[in-house]
Amino acid sequence: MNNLLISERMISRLIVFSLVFPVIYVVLYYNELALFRFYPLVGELHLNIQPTTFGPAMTYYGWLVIAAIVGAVVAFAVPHRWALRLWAGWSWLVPLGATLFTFIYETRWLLH
Amino acid sequence: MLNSTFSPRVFSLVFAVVYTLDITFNWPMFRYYPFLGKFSWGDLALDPTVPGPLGPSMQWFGWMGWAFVAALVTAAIIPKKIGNRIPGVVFYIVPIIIMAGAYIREKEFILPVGG
Amino acid sequence: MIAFWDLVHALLAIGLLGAVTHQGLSVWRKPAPARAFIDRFRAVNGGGYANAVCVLYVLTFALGSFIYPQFVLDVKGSLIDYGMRKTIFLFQLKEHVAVTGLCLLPVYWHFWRTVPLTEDVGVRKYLTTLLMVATWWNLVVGHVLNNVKGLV
Amino acid sequence: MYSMWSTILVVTHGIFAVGLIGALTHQVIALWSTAPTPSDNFFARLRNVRSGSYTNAVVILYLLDFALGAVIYATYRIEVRPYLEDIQFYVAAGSFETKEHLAALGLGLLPAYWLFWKAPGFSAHGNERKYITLLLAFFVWWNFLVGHILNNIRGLP
Repeated sequence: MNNLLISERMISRLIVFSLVFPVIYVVLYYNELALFRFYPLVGELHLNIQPTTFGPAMTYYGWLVIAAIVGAVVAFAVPHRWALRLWAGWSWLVPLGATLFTFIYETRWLLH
Repeated sequence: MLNSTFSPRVFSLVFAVVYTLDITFNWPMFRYYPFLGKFSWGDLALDPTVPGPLGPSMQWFGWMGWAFVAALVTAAIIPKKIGNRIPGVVFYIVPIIIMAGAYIREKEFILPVGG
Repeated sequence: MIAFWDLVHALLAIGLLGAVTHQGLSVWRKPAPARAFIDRFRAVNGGGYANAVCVLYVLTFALGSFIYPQFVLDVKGSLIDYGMRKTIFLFQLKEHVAVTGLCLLPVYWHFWRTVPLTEDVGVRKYLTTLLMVATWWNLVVGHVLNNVKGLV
Repeated sequence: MYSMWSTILVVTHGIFAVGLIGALTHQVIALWSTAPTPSDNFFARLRNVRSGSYTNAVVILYLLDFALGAVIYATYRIEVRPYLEDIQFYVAAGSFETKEHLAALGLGLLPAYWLFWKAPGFSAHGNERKYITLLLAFFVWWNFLVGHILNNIRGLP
């Protein structure tokens, strides 16, 4: 099954990316931090918050882009020998933690 | 007993033919009025004793009604040995005749109103 | 509650879609070793699906029939008000396509489970492909109508 | 009025999701089955699949479905979300927001998911493979059910 030739360096980057992305993504959406906002009503991207006449602002795309950039930067920055010594269980424990946090955080809609 | 008499070929063929006739000429065995939650053999719109509003009347169940009864009775009567002589290619036309009947029944929705 | 039954109807339809698509594609496949994912998707033993397809079809049909009156009241009425007659026509066809599949189910099963697999290969291929196409049509039309107006 | 384009996108999004759910559910059932059962019935065959062969298909289908979802999300944000808030369907709105987040977490999980199935030296990590695949399957099932329920409440015009 696992007979694909893939360098250790690439393996370590993919592992680190998958660990960093969910953490950064959760921090971003929890704090509503976004590199840019998309205003679907007018179909425009803006770095700054626009007046309400622009319609609803979407921060989702911004969160994704930042989380991906930070995940990639960290993945390339971390030495691969260090990354390969990480406990393999983090690979599911970190996203599971992010998932649980998300469900807890979204209960806010119940208290509306 | 069912295995020796019931012929799936007879059932499917008779069901298709009768259903096609039902939808083409709008012969429902019964009608269902979802607004009243009521089944009726006849058209309640023609029955002055039934107070309105009736809401929409559904014939689909009724169209299948005749088809089921006719198919079951025929499939039970005709011995399987005879029924299985119906060539398989006959079933190539079954969807075609049903869809032809369906078009006749439903074309009002795609023709210009009043057309 | 109707939304729940609509969801169950959709889930059964997905199970049916999976089974009948596996089988439908397998009848068109020439015997050969299967390596690529698409090939393995088609390289299934078609006969083994006949019972599952029949059971799933009847269940999906029954649930569809159960929620259909609510559709007539809530959705069809609104579509008529909106003047969306062609959309209604699509759903009316779905109704008859569903019955076509139902009525062919006994003979479809018959050609898979009673008639030797070496005989009537063309008829078996036709009936299976027909059920596959009918299921896909009904799922897409159902999804389109659900998008226009759901059952709430 | 209902634009043809929105309808085509949301139906395609739904069909990709069906393919994704099929592949992932096959993989999870096969992964969590104790041992291949030598039987020819339908459910045994549902389990006795080579689970590793689904990985690439799952990644491709996930990316395609995510991309389509990201495109139609803008229409949802204008047409559906305000409607849900107007009629105070907050649980529905919150469920969809959760879907949004789980889709993103799943996207981040894909590299690790692929590694644990395909990279050399990872075949020994059976448990991690199981839990990651199960988590991804949960994301996909949750998103599918919530997506269908929301679409039932209010479609995309």
